[in-house]
Amino acid sequence: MSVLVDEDSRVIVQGITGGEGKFHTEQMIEYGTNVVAGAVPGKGGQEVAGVPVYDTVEEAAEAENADTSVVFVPPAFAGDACFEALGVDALDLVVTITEGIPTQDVSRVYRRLQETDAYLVGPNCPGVITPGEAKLGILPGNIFEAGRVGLVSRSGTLTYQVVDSLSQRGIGQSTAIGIGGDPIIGTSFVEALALFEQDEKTDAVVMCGEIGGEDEEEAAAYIDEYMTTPVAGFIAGRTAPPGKRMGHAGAIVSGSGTGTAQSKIDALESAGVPVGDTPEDVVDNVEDLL
Amino acid sequence: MSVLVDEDSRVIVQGITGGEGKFHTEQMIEYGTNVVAGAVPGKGGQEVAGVPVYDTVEEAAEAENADTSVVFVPPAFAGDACFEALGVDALDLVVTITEGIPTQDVSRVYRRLQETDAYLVGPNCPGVITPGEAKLGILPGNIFEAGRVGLVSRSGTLTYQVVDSLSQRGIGQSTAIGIGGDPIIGTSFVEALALFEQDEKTDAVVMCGEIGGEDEEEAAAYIDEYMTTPVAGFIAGRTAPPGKRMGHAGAIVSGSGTGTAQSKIDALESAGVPVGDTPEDVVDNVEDLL
Amino acid sequence: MRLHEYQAKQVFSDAGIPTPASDLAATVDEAVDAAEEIGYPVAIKAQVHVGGRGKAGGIKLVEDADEAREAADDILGMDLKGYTVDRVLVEAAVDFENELYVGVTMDRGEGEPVAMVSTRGGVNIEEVAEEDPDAIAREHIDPAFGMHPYQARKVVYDAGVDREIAGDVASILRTLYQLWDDRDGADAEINPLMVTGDKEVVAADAVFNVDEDALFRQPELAEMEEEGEFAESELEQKADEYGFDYVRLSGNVGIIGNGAGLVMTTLDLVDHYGGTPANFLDVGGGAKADRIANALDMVFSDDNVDSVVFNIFGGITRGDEVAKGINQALEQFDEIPKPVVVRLAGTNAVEGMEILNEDLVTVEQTLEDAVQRAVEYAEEVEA
Amino acid sequence: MRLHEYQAKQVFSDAGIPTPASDLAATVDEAVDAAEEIGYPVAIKAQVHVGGRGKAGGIKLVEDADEAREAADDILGMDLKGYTVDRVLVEAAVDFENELYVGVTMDRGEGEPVAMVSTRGGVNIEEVAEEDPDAIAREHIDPAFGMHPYQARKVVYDAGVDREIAGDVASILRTLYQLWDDRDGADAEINPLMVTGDKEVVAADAVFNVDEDALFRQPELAEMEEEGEFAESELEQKADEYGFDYVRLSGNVGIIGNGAGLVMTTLDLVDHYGGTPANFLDVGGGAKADRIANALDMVFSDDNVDSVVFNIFGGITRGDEVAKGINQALEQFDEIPKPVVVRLAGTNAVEGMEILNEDLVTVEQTLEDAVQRAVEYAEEVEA
Repeated sequence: MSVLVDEDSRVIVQGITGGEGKFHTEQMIEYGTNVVAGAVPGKGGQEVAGVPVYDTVEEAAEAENADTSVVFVPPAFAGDACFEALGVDALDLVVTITEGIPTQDVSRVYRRLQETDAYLVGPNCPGVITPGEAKLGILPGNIFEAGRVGLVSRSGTLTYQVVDSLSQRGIGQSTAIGIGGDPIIGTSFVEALALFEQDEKTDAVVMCGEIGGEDEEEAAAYIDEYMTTPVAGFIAGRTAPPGKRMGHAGAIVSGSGTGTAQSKIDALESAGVPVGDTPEDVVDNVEDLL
Repeated sequence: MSVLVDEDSRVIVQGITGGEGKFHTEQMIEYGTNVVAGAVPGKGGQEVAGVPVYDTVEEAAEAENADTSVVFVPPAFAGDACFEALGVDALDLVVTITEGIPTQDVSRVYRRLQETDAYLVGPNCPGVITPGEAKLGILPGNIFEAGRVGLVSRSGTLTYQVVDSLSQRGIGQSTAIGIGGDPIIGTSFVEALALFEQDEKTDAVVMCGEIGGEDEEEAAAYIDEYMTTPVAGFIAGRTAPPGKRMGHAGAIVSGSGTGTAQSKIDALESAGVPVGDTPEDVVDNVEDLL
Repeated sequence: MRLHEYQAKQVFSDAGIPTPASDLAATVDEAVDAAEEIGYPVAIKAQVHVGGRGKAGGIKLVEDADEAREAADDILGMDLKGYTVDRVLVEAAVDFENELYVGVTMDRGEGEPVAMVSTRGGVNIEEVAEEDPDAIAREHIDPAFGMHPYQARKVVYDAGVDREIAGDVASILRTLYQLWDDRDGADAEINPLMVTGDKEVVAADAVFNVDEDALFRQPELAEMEEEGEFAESELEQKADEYGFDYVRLSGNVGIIGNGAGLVMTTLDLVDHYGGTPANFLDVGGGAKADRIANALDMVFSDDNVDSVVFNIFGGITRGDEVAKGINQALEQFDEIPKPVVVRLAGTNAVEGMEILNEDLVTVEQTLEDAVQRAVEYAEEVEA
Repeated sequence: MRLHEYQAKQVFSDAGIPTPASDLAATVDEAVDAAEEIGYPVAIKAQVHVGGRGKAGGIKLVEDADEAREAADDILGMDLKGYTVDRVLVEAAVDFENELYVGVTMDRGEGEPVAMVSTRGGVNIEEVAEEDPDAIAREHIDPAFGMHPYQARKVVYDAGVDREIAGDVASILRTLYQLWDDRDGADAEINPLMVTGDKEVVAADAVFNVDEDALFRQPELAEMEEEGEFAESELEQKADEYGFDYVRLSGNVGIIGNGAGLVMTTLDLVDHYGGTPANFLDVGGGAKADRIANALDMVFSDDNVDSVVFNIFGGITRGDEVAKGINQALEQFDEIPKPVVVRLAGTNAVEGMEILNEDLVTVEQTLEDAVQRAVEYAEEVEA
């Protein structure tokens, strides 16, 4: 397999009966994803897009032998949905698409996550795709091409921009992971990079960071110390003023000047990662690295 | 060493400035225990029984290089005191003497305990003693004799009764552990037995159980499967009616008839443990086992 | 500490759990007035801490004022397993289709709370647990996080509750857990949680036991305890007053000791040597002379008691203090009401033995001897 | 969402944190009345969301009615870094010996809350953090358990707070954490927490930022937000109304896109190609025609904007909907107010391109080309 998801993944959709849940379930199935069940309290016994719905995630996982869950539950209930998924041992990957979950809820989910062996991708992320095999989430499958470049990004549409350029130049992707734009997220850059480092099907990695926090700096340190797979970088938000939230809840340069694009660019370049000025530069850099 | 505590243990007393804390600190020191510090918020800089007092457990542990704490804090604050002790990595043993801590507080402490490598003995226990070396808690040191029989008990005075008989017959003790009479306790019979099983200075173990819960049954299963060191048993509460709390918060036979003395006696006897009808019987049995 | 049904219902209802309309009554007239106000049919329910009230005649369903008067008259003042009924709850009868069980308690083995739901409500849940454990769905709760909403739903679905009412039952369970957590519950139960033909759910009974050790931070519940103890026996009142751990049993050998395990052992030895224990009484650690005298007063107050064994192993408790207390209690009598056997060991036992007035008590050196002697005295009295 | 000082103080005070007597005033007369009522000296403090109010003349200490009138007259209506002062808080001046800092925030790196205490209060704490990080004691809080009492004490002692007031400060910190936790705080701060000569502690300022994403479950705070927005700019009001993630900047190239990362990248490219971005505007995922038209309205309303670049990479968002929205917005003008460059990619981009009215907009195929074209247009306007 590539990383996290492949054609054998058996996927539950939490919130499958909602508008977004239903639409993207259809899209995922159309892409070839093995969606085996939905889970929505009170909707057990129904069917959506040909998929059986259960009242609880545990029932769904047991009945359909699932190993993965995708969460499309509205923000007020999404924290609870994450806890429910993390409470089922059989699920080793939970991908939370929902944007706007209260940060304190995410903090508690994150605390719980540390006690499990599961991966949680997101929240507020576009999902994970292994082109040609399966996609989890809302990524537009048609722009991806199977190949050997891994991609990890905090931003959805920026990912699409870079992937589209890669694909148009004939550079396919092993797996693309949208880790999400929230201040607290499950799988970090470092964890995603570690997965790619160990993946035999990944020859290079594109990492798209943005302002806010210190995940990119930690990733740079990790790359410097542990990675042999080459990485090309991009950082969005060079022109962002301090103290303003740039769309993503996590994209904010602090008043005291931490979390700037420059700090991240410097860290990555010190780790030998070429950082493109434009998305096209990134693709040029990837070509050089391969 | 024997188990848990010895002459090298460096002990903090939490609540050292209270009446009980002060009295038993003096007693412990008199017995030879290496009490190195007290910890009481707002009392930092004072001295009690020649021991320096600090405002926080962390300060005390760092300044005096402590590895053990004994908690004499009143019930309303004792849960917090346990959390404070468990928050200091250097402390690998916390002995909580306090009786009457709200059960929900203990449940939370127990939850936290599972995430640490420390032992918590108690609450609502008389403490731990390695005769001739050190004692932690309120056990009357004068009845103990150094020797090679381990003792683990849910009850204080019952322990004294048995120890007194052992000592009078010339049978000394390696370590005696009062695990406490509460419904939820840190170190269980099984954990205490495991310590004795691995202790080269312990040739036999006396285990004094009582009605309520299933710890004795679990201990029996453990003895049956893992122990080579012989065990002599005693169970208090054969005449206790269902549904009544017999002094200890944990000593209660449930309405549905679980937690009875008979169930525990049967389990122990099935595991090859002789169970005495009277404390003197127990001492006879120990003589036979040695 | 167990709340009365009417108190627990008040607590549950304040938290938003639906309960039937009801009113408390201490006289027959009050009961009839309450029934008229609520509207028939109503249930008239004895407010005593006794299991199986219904079977014992402590709950009656009535259709009109005459029946209400008759039932209230029967129940008020009746003796239910040793407790006199002082008050009744008059409550609207619920027309139900089925009965559920919902409860939260501490699972001591796991060290964490457990929530339970069953579709076999309305009967003794402990019997259900024994006969058919699978009929009760259980979900352990992490005490650090509290109950997640999904856990309430999960245990309700696992129990097989109808999908139509699952959401309401889950919501009641969450409220019940929150109460249990906020109010230092030991057990919180609704049995039965009635389901009506309109798919409404109503708590037709309510149990809330509070952790005694947490009453200090539950002033409202402590007040309810005060108010609720209208049907306590004289001995229980005395034990409360003195602050003893005391359990009355049916035998004739009174037992006083220090430390739960040692007192239990003393009871067991009484039984072992052919006697029958009259009580469990633990004076606790570090008891002084006054407390010892109070303990003797307690045991002498029990008419069943024929002899007393006093067994103290001093740790914090000092033998001389105990001896002083015994002398002090006994010296006030012209004639000692029941023979007292004393055994002292541990801290200051020797000093204690010297102080003891052997005209008033029998002194023994070992626990076994002391118990045997007390059993003999009791046999002599009964003979 | 940031509460005004007077709102945060209300919240803190309701929770039991001591604050000085104070009153809100919207006119000079109200301010003087409030000052008379409170008693001099009082501080008159501008209620706007601006840092460094004091230095900028937004806070004045007055000793009598004349000074109060003068100060209120100066401050009310003044412009503080772009915000007009509509209300002042009139507050009893505290005679302090020293000033502490107490705060709770989310440490995103650790994914858990952190409590902070410093004896260097009354100054910009971020500067202290940079100059002398050790001057701020920190304690991480496990979000499952919440703040243990010992943690509050520990961080207070670690900070070196006087033992005399340590207990009070720890208690305030616990209250602050509880508020932060219960009320979905992002940051909660008291800076300074003043210590008086009598060793009283008083919150002389109050900051409470609420997690925007949690406002749905904080109705009281949501109401405060409504009430508090008396000094918002017209553009900010519009963005709130339309529900856009919008940040105004100082440049002249207006930017509209979907997805935070891509919009930021578009800003960066404007800069990269020699232009200056006028704003960040993210229409979000799945925007329909109306929303797109609103976005154009927003950007056109900014007088600084000379040209607009529209950059959409369709995932959930569909290119044809975007194109419809652009046409709809532009067709209402006789003359297009500012040149608009459009780049569509991804879902239904081809359909979108076909729909777009090229009389009204300039279409480019790549992001780079679109940005360069918009920068050129802006340069032409300025030239």
